[in-house]
Amino acid sequence: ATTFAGRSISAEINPANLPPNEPAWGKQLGHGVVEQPYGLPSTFEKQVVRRTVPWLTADSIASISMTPLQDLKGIITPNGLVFERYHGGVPQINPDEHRLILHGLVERPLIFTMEDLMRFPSVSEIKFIECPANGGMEWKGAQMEALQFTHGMLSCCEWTGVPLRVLLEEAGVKPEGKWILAEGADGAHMSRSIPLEKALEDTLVVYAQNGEMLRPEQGYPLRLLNPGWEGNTSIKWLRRLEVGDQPWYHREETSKYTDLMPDGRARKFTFVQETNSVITSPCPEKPLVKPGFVEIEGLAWSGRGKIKHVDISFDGGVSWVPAKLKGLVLDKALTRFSLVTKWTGQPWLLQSRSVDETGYVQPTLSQLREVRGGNSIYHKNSIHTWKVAPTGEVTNVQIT
Amino acid sequence: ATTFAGRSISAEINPANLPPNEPAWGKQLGHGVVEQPYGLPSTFEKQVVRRTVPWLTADSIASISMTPLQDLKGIITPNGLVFERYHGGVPQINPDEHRLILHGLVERPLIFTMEDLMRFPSVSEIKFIECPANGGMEWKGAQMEALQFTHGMLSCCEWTGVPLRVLLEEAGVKPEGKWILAEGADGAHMSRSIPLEKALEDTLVVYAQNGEMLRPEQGYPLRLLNPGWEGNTSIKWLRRLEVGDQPWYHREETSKYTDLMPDGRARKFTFVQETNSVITSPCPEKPLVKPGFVEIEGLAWSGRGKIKHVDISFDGGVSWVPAKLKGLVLDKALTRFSLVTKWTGQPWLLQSRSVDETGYVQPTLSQLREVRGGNSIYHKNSIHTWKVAPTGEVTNVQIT
Amino acid sequence: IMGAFSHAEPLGLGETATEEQIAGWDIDIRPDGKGLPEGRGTIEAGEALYEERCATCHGLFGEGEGRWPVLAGGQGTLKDERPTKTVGSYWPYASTLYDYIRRAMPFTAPRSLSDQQVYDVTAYVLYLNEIVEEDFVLTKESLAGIEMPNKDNFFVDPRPDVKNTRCMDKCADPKKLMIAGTLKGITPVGHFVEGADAPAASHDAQMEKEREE
Amino acid sequence: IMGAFSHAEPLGLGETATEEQIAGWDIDIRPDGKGLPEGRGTIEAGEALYEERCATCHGLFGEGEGRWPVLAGGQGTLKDERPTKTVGSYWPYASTLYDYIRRAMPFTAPRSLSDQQVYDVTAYVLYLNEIVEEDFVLTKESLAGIEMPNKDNFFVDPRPDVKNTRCMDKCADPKKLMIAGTLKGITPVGHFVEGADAPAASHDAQMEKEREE
Ligand code: HEC
Ligand code: HEC
Ligand SMILES: [Ca+2]
Ligand SMILES: [Ca+2]
Ligand SMILES: [Ca+2]
Ligand SMILES: [Ca+2]
Ligand SMILES: [Ca+2]
Ligand SMILES: [Ca+2]
Ligand SMILES: [Co+2]
Ligand SMILES: [Co+2]
Repeated sequence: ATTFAGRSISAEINPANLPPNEPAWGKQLGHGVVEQPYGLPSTFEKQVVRRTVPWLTADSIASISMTPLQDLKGIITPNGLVFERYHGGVPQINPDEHRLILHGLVERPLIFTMEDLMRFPSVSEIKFIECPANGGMEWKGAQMEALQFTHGMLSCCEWTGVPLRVLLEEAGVKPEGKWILAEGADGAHMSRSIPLEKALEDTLVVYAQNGEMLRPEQGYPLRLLNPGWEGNTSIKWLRRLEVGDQPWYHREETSKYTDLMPDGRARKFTFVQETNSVITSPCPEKPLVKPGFVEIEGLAWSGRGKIKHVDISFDGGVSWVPAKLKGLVLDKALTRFSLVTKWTGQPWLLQSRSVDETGYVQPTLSQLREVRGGNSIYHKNSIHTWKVAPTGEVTNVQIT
Repeated sequence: ATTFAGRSISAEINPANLPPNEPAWGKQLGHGVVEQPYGLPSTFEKQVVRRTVPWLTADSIASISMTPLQDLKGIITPNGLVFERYHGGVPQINPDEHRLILHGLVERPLIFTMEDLMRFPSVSEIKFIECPANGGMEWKGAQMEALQFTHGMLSCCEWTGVPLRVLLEEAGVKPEGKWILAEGADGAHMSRSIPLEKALEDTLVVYAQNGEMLRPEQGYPLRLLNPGWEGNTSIKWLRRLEVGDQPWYHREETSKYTDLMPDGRARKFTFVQETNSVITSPCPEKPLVKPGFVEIEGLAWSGRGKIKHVDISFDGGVSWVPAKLKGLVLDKALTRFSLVTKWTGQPWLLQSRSVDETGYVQPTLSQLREVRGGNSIYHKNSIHTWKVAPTGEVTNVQIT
Repeated sequence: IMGAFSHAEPLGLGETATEEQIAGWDIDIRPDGKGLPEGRGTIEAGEALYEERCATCHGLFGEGEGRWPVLAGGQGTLKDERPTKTVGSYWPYASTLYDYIRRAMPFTAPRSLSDQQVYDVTAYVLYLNEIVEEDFVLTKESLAGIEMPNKDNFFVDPRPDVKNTRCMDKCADPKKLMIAGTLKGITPVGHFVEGADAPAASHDAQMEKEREE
Repeated sequence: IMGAFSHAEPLGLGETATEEQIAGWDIDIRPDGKGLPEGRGTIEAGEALYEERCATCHGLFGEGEGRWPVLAGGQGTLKDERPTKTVGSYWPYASTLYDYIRRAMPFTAPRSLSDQQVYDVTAYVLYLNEIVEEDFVLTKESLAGIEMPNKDNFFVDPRPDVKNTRCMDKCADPKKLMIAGTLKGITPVGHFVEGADAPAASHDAQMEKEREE
């Protein structure tokens, strides 16, 4: 058995299981119900897992793993495959012992149990979460020969929780209140300053993802969700919200998550994930296997709202064709695009370019580099190029 | 530790983990990334599982398990909790050895590998699947003291696959073609006759659910999906589609899945799941715990399209108040409704009543029984009643 | 450079299925006999086979062992409080029996019978249901000719069959509401209420529970 | 019967958080010194503590061991090809250092230092960065007064900062496209291509791999 495109291709397909024969699984019974009270993927899908890039971080505890976008369909990321990012490992929190304190410039400081929070009227929204470092390894040059590593710090779930606005109303924000410090219960006690404006607009305090309680890696039992903003602001294992009159300038908004410019100055509070897109099929993990009909597919998203258009180029950005947006086109959610065409072995320089509802057009790499240089780490949302060889092989290249 | 509302309430909450103290998980590091390449729920969520009613079936292999609706949020059912229903157990199919044959009254009989099918332009749609026997234990009287058992043969996922219409176009249906036999590769070789009209309208041949490949229990690697129709028609482990000029009258559309009327005659091809709804909070597993503010929540769905209204009664159907539809309201998908109110210990006879976009109003139990008697097994979509006691306890009652 | 195109033409995915490939999987039978292979089923051969391969579950006379399905009897019960739906009392077509046994029975060894064996045992189950006589020979032709007792009693779904209205107030007389509670002791337990003699929520746990008692 | 009502009034969920409860968790520090507890940090006490609890990872002089973070040095490198961003070269406020050590360091034992110890070690890291002198005493008041070298070099996000247009044709000169390939050997492997000296896709597997080599 060799491996190809993420799946082992058994040199031996057993002809006894092919028609006209009755395959083995048609001649016997399978396992019964509740054999797996909580189900798992097929053992034939073992290769569909989160992966990390070990050289990025000193160890696995303050680290990141990526979602296998190359294997995903639709716009929902199944919970088992949502990318991981944390700074003190995944805490094992007893939800009965978890508390959220809301205090600072409020009329009534409050403390909530999980039960209290789940009694509030809930909202459920499909939103992407993206690490602002997504693609950040590629500021200076193409480094990663895999979609999972170039774009996999990205997931999209249906999140359920309470609008932070509702909790703030319950506590009564004083007129001087302008910023909110959100803090985690994990060993890193991750903290970020969130402008009150965002909190009142669409921030959620979330306890469920894709229908079930949050996964431990995503903040069980409670996290913040700042739709469209850099993932790092969506504090996991949320235990404290303090209202203040100015930002805190903590480590994660000074030392990290600031964007260093070529002139040595740095941008702060770079919250929004601007529109981005990538072709997910084909990609290095999913090369073209046969000439003929092919559906080019990919994902687009914007922290500023809905996706309006996606265009595709086959020639490295010289000419463009509009793609079709498929399925649901939701605010700050992954949006799938598609273009059907034919491939007869011609080389391609494949690109996608998204436009969001504000009219902002996903920039070229040259445009971004021109303003931001090569050391800003975060928010690299430039047009991405896959080179398709006449063999169908797909590699990661950069065009300037 | 006693159990209540589905979760063990540790008699001992450890005060060392409550503020002002730093809890144990804040003083140590948790596990690192990719410790679970494919993640799982928190160990504190062990009670959120599929369950079965053993006395319903002779054994667990031709049986059913139910989704824990009482614990779910939003409209997506996570893959691990999608209800199971099958007649020959769950086959373990090697996807490289799986084939779909499309033949009969077509111009070009075709055979597809999974790779072939996944090359077709895909569509992704959020749709519910419901077993037509959902609630069927309750035709003659209230039997089940749990939402999971009264309504849990119901799930809703984002499904990805190819419209059956596209495959039929590829093969070229002959003018005499009117019905399609769909058949599974499992030990039961489950088969159903589907009218060509439905196939051309919205039937999908599906290989993914909630972003990842189908779970074994849901037909890995391939199933049919007839949106809004009884789940049994959405043949799992799909291996064969034959186009014919008349239905086949197989076991699953004669002996089973026909609805026996009081006059001894039986309805056949009762495909549609008419609109239905149920209050999921409170429910027997999630009683009211404290007086005060309470959000009544529930799910509504219709096999004929979108949900238009849901009303709630607190007095067993004498008077009704409109509920709010929350979040996405999609065609043939679960739709969540909500009504915020106060509970001060008064007894309630809680009901929900849905109306779909065709104007059809969910019927009362008396209305259904009057026409259908008590032996039709399937399609019991009548208004359901929860009795809320002054203690907050919720029990299942029937009102006529 | 190749742009987008709309696919009115076939996409050319998949291969032509050969007659041989189809033949092996094309197992379905229709009421008109379409799909039936060659063969001759006799009650005698069917009886031997049935007793060896079917009776442990379905009972010597089709009466069903334990909770396994009943296959015979029940005629005239369809209007009863508890109808017995069997091949003889309920099924509209004999073809369904051949089809189902061929695709799914015996339960633990699906597709293990030859086409001839399916003829034999189908004939025998029909005989158990008093639909055919002892000397009946089941063939392609004779099967399609069998008239099942209940065949005329199926009709196409007439729903919507009830019409509720969206009444908002005074929709019922509160004094006349009849409220019936739940049967006790049959809801599976082990997860949200402690139950004495109620079943557990899985077959395995239930067997465990019964062993312990 | 209770109908629906809109909740302008507070819902009454949750309890009042007491001052005591808040005090234990209210660990944050702001640039203006808000949040700082009482204490006096000295370089001497800080040095001992740093060498015992911090130096294994961050190096005796804050230069970083292995791939653990560098804490000192790097001044004047922010415009370099490879800038070194440290407390001294990059951080705008000294308060951030106290806050971060208090909440997260030492890495393997967060929240194990007393407030006083955090003062000491914070003073020492500032000293390693040549921001304070050997005899400096770090207090509530003195900390807020420290001016960090890079403090004026942060500005609020000005994005959108680039303006692409939705050009559809002749958007670039095909002859001038510069195409650069991927660095070889650094993409983690073990799942879709066989790679010789590239890392594995998890830290554990990578350590395994290195042990084997
Ligand atoms: C190990 C037990 C077992 C054996 C042996 C067995 N069956 Fe069954 N049979 C079942 C079960 C279980 C079902 C119902 C399956 C389901 O629910 O889908 C069934 C269903 C049937 C049905 C359909 C009943 C209905 O009302 O729809 C027929 C007919 C049948 N069996 C015939 C046979 C014949 C003929 C044989 C022997 C060749 C046989 N069975 C052997 C367990 C068995
Ligand atoms: C076992 C290793 C280890 C030890 C011991 C340790 N640290 Fe750290 N330190 C780290 C890691 C890892 C990070 C980065 C964490 C992250 O990525 O979130 C870090 C980050 C820091 C930072 C922020 C660096 C930056 O540029 O943002 C400071 C300041 C710091 N440590 C100070 C200390 C002090 C003071 C001590 C002792 C009291 C200490 N550390 C002990 C591993 C260690
Ligand atoms: Ca709620
Ligand atoms: Ca496709
Ligand atoms: Ca056929
Ligand atoms: Ca017997
Ligand atoms: Ca504070
Ligand atoms: Ca050193
Ligand atoms: Co940023
Ligand atoms: Co039906």
